[in-house]
Amino acid sequence: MAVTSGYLGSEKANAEHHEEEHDPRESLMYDPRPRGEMNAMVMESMHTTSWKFWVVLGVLAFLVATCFFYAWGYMIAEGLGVAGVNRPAYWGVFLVNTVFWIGISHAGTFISAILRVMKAEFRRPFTRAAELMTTFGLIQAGASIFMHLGRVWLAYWMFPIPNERQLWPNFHSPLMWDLLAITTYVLGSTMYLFLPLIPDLAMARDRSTGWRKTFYRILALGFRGTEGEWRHLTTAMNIFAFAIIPVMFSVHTIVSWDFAMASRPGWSSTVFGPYFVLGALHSGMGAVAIVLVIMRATMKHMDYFIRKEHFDALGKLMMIVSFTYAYFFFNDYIVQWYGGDKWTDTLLHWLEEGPMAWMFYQMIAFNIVIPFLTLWNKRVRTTPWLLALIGGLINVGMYWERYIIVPVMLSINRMPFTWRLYEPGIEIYLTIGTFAMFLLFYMIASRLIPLIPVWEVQEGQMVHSLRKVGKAHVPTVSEFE
Amino acid sequence: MIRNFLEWLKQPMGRIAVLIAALSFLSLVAFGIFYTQQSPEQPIQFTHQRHIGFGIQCLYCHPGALRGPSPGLPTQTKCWGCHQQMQITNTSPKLAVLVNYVKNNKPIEWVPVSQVPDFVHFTHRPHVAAGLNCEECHGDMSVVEIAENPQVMNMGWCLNCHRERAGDDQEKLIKLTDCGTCHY
Amino acid sequence: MSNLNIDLNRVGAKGALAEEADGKWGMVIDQDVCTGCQACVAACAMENNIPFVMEEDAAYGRTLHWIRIERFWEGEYPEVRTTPYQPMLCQQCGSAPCEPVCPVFASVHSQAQELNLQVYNRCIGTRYCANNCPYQVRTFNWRDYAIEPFHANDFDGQLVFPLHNQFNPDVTVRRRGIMEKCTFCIQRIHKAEDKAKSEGRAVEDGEFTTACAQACPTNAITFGLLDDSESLVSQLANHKHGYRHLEEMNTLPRITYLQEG
Amino acid sequence: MSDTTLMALFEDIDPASEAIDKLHEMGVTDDRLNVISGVPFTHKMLGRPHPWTNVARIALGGAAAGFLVGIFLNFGTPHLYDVRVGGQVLTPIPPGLIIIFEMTFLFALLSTFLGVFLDSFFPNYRPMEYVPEISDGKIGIFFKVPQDEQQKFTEIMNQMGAESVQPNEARQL
Amino acid sequence: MSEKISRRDFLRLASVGAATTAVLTGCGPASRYVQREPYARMPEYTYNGLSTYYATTCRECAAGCGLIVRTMQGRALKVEGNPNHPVNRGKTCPRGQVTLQGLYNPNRVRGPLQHARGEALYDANFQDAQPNLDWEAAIRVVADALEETAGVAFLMGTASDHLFDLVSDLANAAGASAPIRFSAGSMFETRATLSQATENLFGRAGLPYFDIANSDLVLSFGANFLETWLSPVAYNFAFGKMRRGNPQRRGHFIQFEPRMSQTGSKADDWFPIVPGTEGMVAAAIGRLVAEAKGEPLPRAFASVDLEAVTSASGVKLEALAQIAQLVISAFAPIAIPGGPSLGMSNGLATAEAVLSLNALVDNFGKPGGVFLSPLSPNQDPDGYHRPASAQEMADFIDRMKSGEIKTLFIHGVNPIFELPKSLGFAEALANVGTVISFATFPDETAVASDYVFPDHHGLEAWGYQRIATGAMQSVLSGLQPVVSPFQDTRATADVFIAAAQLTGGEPARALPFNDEVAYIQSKLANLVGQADGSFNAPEINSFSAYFQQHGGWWKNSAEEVAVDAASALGRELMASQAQFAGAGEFFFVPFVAPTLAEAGANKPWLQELPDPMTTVMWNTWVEMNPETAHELGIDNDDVVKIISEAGEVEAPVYLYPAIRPDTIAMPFGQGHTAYGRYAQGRGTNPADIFGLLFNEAGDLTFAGMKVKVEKTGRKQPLSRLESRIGVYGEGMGEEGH
Repeated sequence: MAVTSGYLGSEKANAEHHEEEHDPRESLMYDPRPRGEMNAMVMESMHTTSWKFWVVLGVLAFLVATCFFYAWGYMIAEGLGVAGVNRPAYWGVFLVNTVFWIGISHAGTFISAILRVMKAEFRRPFTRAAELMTTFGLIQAGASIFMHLGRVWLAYWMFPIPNERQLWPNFHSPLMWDLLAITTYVLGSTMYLFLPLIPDLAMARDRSTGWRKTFYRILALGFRGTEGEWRHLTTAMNIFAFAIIPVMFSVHTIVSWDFAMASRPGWSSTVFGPYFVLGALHSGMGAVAIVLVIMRATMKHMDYFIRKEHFDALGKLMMIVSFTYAYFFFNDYIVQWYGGDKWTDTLLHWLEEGPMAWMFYQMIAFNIVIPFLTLWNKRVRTTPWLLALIGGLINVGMYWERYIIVPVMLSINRMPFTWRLYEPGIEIYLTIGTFAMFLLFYMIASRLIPLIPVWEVQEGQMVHSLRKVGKAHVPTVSEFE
Repeated sequence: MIRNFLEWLKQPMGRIAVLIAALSFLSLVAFGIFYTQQSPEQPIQFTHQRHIGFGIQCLYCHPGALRGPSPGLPTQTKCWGCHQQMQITNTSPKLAVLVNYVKNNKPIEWVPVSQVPDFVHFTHRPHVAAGLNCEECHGDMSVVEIAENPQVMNMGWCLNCHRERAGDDQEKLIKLTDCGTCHY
Repeated sequence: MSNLNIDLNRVGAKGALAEEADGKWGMVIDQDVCTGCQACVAACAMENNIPFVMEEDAAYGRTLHWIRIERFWEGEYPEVRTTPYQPMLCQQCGSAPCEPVCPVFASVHSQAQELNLQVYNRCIGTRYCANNCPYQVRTFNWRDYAIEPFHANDFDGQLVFPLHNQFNPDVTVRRRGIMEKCTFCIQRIHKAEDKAKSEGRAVEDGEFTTACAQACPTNAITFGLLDDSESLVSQLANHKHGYRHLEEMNTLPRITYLQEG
Repeated sequence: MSDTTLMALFEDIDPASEAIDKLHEMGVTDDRLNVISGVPFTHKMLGRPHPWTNVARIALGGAAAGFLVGIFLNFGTPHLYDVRVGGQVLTPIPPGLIIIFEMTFLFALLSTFLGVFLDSFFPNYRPMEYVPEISDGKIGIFFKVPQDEQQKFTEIMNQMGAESVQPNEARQL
Repeated sequence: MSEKISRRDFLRLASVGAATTAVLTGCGPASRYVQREPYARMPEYTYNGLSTYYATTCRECAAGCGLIVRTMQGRALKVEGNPNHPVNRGKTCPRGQVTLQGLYNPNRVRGPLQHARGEALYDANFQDAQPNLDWEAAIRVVADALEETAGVAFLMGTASDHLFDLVSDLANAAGASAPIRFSAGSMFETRATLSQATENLFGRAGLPYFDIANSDLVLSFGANFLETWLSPVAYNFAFGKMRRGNPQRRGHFIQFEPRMSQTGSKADDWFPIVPGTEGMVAAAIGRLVAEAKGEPLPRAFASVDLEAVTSASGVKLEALAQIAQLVISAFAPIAIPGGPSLGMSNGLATAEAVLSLNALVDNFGKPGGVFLSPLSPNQDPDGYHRPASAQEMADFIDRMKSGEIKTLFIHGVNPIFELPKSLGFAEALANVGTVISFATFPDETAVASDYVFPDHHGLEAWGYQRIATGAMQSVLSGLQPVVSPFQDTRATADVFIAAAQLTGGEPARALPFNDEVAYIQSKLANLVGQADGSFNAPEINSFSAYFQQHGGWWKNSAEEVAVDAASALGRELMASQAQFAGAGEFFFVPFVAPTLAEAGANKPWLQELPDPMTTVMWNTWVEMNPETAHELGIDNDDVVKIISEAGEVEAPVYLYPAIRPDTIAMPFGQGHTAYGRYAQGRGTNPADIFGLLFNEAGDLTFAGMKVKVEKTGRKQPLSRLESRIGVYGEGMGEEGH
């Protein structure tokens, strides 16, 4: 197997690596194409659909209709009893999904905001793809929160709006902080998705006809590319890039506080904030890897935009995140372990030996062990399907992690008389529904929205150039802004 | 298809159609609001105006207001107590309904007008004891034919009055704005 | 646990409101005489319109008992015995963990009664309060148990629920998606206060009691005015066998348990 | 004497920036000149004055408003109807920090977004001077010249390497 | 549009649809679900929204606790104890609390009906059968049956004594056989054995009342007095006093039984003794006490072989000696026989041994001792009407089988469910010409009857109940309707009175009353003016008004019954090991489910009350020692087949830590094949495997069987309130929690 040989590091393989690294044209930034050509490639990628696409789309639409809307409607009519929640596991898979989707959404912001601020050039071709994940993931997260509510039709009582009851929401509640943070994040990330999209929409407007023309015309808002427009846009994008980073950190920290603020064994942990943020990045990076591999495999011309170098960079990022995640994981558990609290001890014991122990060990294996063992190898990192597989495993592991934190840890509390296992019921369908909806949105978006920010790629390519030094082509970069 | 429709909407006929649609929607809404504000259909067209005009006190027919949560709606016994002595009872076509009820020994199924939701535990007694007059909440019934509700009885309305009446008395204010005073 | 000799008024920054520590209403449960007979559970259900959930949901931990009687086992056969029965109900904490976490003020503290309140109509069903309750005494309406057609009689397609005839009109009937819990029979408190006020006096100790205490055949449950030092409940609360559950959580519970012996 | 707007379309940034210099030389002031492009070129590249933007100010204003909203929500609303929970004070500061933080950022982000709209007069669906080639990476220079000098400028621009120079007319984008 | 749209309807139309309305309604208002029916003529003392309270007596079991029922606008809302009532002193048990769910049960017999035997009284969707007779016709049917007095038999339940009196009068006058009464409760309480033992020792039949409230040492030999035994609320109340009533002394409680009952769980010392050796242990303690006191050994305990007792019972001699020391040092020791220990072949001897132990410490008629339950105020002094023993029921069934009985009236008892299957009641019914049931609920016996003429529910009924046990004084507890009948039911007493009038002749002369109330007044007449009563009135009308208002009439002071303890001790005791029927390896201990008892299964909230010991709800279980189960490869929730010589039943296993390894136990109360939607098809009935062995007093030796246990390989998860993880450490690794 490639992984093993790579891991063992046969000399030949290593030698090949060095060979490969030397051609700078492997890199997108040093392999420029005329803008018109890139535009055409992106436009073509949006227009090209095969029957497979429509079949998958149909299946997903069906799943969304049944598993999401019908199942949710049924649950609203019947009550939460159709789900698996019980006493003491009052929170179940819905909140697991919420945390999971918020986690997924973090990758988008991380890639487009942090890497933009850091001027990490490899980000350019896939910022849009990652941001779309943010927005669509957050939609699923929001939907999952609403699913979780017992009386979702009254959810607006959480909004701070004047009302005849003269009653405002309770700002002591971590759920209120959550609501505000997620609202901020949803709106912010959607706007942040939209701003850099405007020039690309204008591009699409210029080269489409029919209903698409109308669609893009409306969305492009009349953008022409004047100096002023660019100036406003770039200023705004800079503000966003800086401002959305603290928002992103706050969101998942606050989500973690939903748990950490509760005085329950296993939950009441001070390290939960950064632990959750890192966990979110961990799963988000994995998801980005999967999305990129699928994009590259299924969409036309994407192999030009998304290259091995990107997988490599992503793999490195995943590895770093995995390290830091492991650090916080250890930090969280070791403190609880030594805390010596009777109930926490019981809980840890339960995790290690209880019926959900398999999940606990899988979580450690998928989140820490497998990334550690594989990702340091460049060949693994640059093999798309392997990277996607590892990304998938990380996501499974992270899902288990949230599952353990929510319903499994809820099974153990200070009242042993009430301990009870949680078994998901209709949550399974609704989870499928959220996944289907995410994919459906993504697939529709992939045919409606230029998934590659062409102007950003071109901007990047303009500042990167190859200079001949001696016999070698040496890559150079100039500051653009 | 959609574009054609949108184009059509811009033409004079289309605009008129939009106008008509909007107007009919608005009038439906207006009608709905109007209708829900109408006094409900009562089994007997009882005129408060006339009875109060005769000098009958509210508490005569709704004595429960003094004692407990519900003022009570009069049973046929109460109506008949007076009406059986009156000549008009047997001649008036409007009163035939009442005669019918009494003859068949059927209960009069009054429709309550001023209702609070059932998760609000409203008790008349303390309100009467606090010196509130009936008309302060129920309006001046002496000018009303069939009973209707003059007030949108919502929480803000309750609270405003409670706050007002508590004044500066902190203890009273706590008691009167406590959630548990009405909701349990 | 029971020997904790600290002034609860001084403990903890957040629970520093002095009147909170005493509490107005209190309960003492004598575990020595509790025989686990479930009369309190039944009485509570009858008084407070608590629906039953049928076998399947009951097996899955969805019972809606506001009060449950816990018992564990000690020792091995033949020296086996049960731990003293421990009726577990809302402790009406003075510093309740369930309250601040509710985003919509459905779980609030009644300043007037110094009780823990659940405002049913305000509840949107986040169930955070239940998670945060260390006593696990909050129950959730997972379904519309009360209007499940199985309980109905069908009169020409119109469903009539004969069991609804016993609903206590003083207590709201909860529908699906609502958290509920023991209220210390606040409807009875209101009734007694109302009566006392109409007679121009204060509520006296023993004038009324909660449904569970009223039913308890062994008088294991005592309810009354905790802020009245003369009252039975406040005297029993200082009993040498008294302890409070999970006292280390600093929730200032209003229920004192009396140990065996 | 009425002005006419010409548009010179350039393939590349270098001739375009030189053409702008040339236009400056010929007395076309910056306010009679506009550049549209498919990528954001800085004013320095084009040799143009720094374009004014209010986005940052609007964002700051939004942040301030959000800050106030956060303060109102956390420290104001509880006094409108004081409901006690968990023995906590009515208006605790730590959650307030969270509320203020989130509201500040929410309003800042919203107003930044709004700022782009306000500053750029978005959305704008009226016919405007534009050619679709811009999004192919070409650079268009609009400049207003008196009608009688139209010919002269056209020639000069052509000399400067413009692909095409033509009087522009507003068109539906 | 003929029907006008009401305001409410419009609101519904205005929203998206009916379904949405349901979704949008949040908290259901209480009143919305209750069909509001206004009064035509409101009673003068009624105000809307204010409650009216009525005193009555609980009819869920024979104990006769006084209730106060809160009603509002004609609906009964809440059952509370009558604080003045000497039996329960304002307290109630869960069965009393949930009696309202019987009143408003969705499955009740709606009205008089005739049907083919075996035809269900409700359809597959549990919708009740419609009445097909009117009451005129029903009374005519009863009257016709009464014509042939010779073939008439009455089978009555234990509740509502006034009806029993009335039927007795009727039977006497008409020359029919005397009515017989029975309930599974009394069978499990072994009333016949207790009463026989009392008679043997003291020459007077009757149930003893054990004053544990004032006792400081309680030795209970299997008596489950905190659950369903005799008068549970009274004994619970007394237990509370025993433990905490005296601040100086906390009562000590010792229980001997093979399976820890709920009562046993409150014991300070619990001895899992071999079933059937309770009498021997009692005698051995007696001997040790007498020896330690240095008194001459009474004859009763003279022949006790301590060695044999310890080896047979499994209780160590030191333990017995310790107990004896406790008895000696106690101020008021008391020993209680009861429960399964009497339902064995040596039950009578056991009861005698335990009562002799009381005689030894000479606590009869003293505070903290044993009282012979006084007769009720209006009771016929020459007879204590105890319910029939199983032996007497067997004789009765033989009469049925012989075809001697032409018409059988059944009221207040459900023999097809309550009697052991092996007695063959259901089969014997075939030889009865006409079976007329007065069942309130569609129970098994009503299904097997020709006619069902439903009686009122207890809360709709008039009557009185004698307190046979549970109080030291003489008590007659009164019933009055707290609500008007919910269904088209009629009081059985009224039916009999009307039928007797219709029949004419002797029956008419025996019951010369207008209605039930007049009959009750006639029975109360002799109380008017009696001394030492809880109230007094000059004439019967005021008396009966007070009677209803107070919920009964009782003497103010305890009745002294002189007992010759010495003569009791002079008898030789026959305490020996019990004989067990069957060839199985397990002792079988059936017990009455504490929350359900014999008739609670149709009340959903009783079903949902967790069993105090196992916390199981809605089902039947088999208790088995975990060690034994482990050896047999049986786990929790495994369905096992229990085979006795009389039959077999299946039920899931509950691994019960406090049961002898050689014993299994099973609750009685479930396993209905009819009886409404909440009872039918739920659990199993252990009475199906009871053999036909009776002890000397004629009680069934329900605990005198040995049974086999077989695995079926199926699993049926039991619905438990407790957490198996938290309580038993399941899934917490090897060492457990």
